[in-house]
Amino acid sequence: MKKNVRVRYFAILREQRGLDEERVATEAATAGELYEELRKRHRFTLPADRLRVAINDDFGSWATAVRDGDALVFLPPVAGG
Amino acid sequence: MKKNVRVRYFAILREQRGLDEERVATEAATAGELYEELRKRHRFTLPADRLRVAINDDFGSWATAVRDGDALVFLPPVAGG
Amino acid sequence: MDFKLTDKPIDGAALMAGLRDTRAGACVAFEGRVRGESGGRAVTALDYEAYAPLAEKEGERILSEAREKFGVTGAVCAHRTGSLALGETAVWVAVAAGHRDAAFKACRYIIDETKARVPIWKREHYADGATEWVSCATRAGTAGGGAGGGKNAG
Amino acid sequence: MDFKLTDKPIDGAALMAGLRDTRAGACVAFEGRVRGESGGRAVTALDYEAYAPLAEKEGERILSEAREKFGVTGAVCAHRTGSLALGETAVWVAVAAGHRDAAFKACRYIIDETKARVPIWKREHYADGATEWVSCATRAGTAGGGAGGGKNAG
Repeated sequence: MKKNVRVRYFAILREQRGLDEERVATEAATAGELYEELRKRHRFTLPADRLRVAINDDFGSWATAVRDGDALVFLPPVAGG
Repeated sequence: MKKNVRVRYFAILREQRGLDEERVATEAATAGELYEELRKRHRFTLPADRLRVAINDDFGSWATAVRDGDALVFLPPVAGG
Repeated sequence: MDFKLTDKPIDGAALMAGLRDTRAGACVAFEGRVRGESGGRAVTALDYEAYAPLAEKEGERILSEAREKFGVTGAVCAHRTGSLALGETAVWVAVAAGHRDAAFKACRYIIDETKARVPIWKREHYADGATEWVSCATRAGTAGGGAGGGKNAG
Repeated sequence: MDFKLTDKPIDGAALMAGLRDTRAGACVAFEGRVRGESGGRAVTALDYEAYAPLAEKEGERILSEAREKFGVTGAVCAHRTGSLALGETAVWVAVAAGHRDAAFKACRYIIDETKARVPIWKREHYADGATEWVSCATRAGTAGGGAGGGKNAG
């Protein structure tokens, strides 16, 4: 069953995707599967093990189930300061 | 032979002596002997091992010879900051 | 909110003054500034981008951890977003505590954790016209016009 | 002179701004303030007294040591003399360096060495009307109206 999720992109992922945000209809069961799906589709250079994931504005794990209506952000390596 | 030296007082020594500065004619051979002489005369409460001595505006040692014209300061435990 | 993102210049003196408290004998501040060099390359400017809702949430968590671990009387952090010129203040941390040991440790903790955990990204602009997202280089692709992960601002 | 004694309020922001340098990505500042409590006694005010020629000489030596040991791009220290009210700035140290580790270490070194070595003395005024020269108490006599060696300002 397809779930509709919102994905926001920042920094290098935003540039590689060419947009800030999109709605995605996906069959991915987990956040990790969703990233792999998008990485292949958009040729993101960063492998999942360099990223973290946020779900509904808090940190999640790659094993977190994707539910209809979720808002996901894949976080490139941070570099504040 | 008596030497004439200038002694400046700071903080608790200034208060116990009741003045900032004085000229002293002394037969003390070393800075340590001079402090003992003055400590007895003015009943300073601090023993020499709690103090340091400065001679002519730089740190000296208790064994430093006292020469005519020297300017000495006996330094109570410091407490800046 | 003691952790703030802002696209305006940071007034560090005001942040420190806001920590005045008669229990606080020590205040330690860290200011990160845009350096003109990174990984051997001449840097001309920086852009910071933040995922604001999570950056603020994680930043507040870090400040709470510092207050609890080190018993400080106050702790604040401000981080810039947007485009910054050389020498501009990128981040400012200020901590007040009864004594200096706690203030130094808490300030260091906050900047270290902020750099490691808060979702903020930095793009460096180099004198040769290239740009790069710091720490995002991969063998498969560069981080956006350059190569290698640089370092800047403290 | 990068080590200054002053009987006027210290402008810490100006000291930090004076350290701007495109090589400096990190600036760490320490501000010591007059606390309202010392050794369990309520403090109402402080006096600082300095042996100026040697305090400045020793202060400059400490700054030079810090520059050499930690490779910082700039280091300054200002210390008050005279009477200070609660919350007033007693001492301000600011250090700039390429990266934060050097800046934190150098700032800590300067304040620690300043407190240990620079001939400056502090008299605390307590709420009960007594006064005391900090660290000058002896068994034979008090340090001037009170007893025990207190601690204040960081």
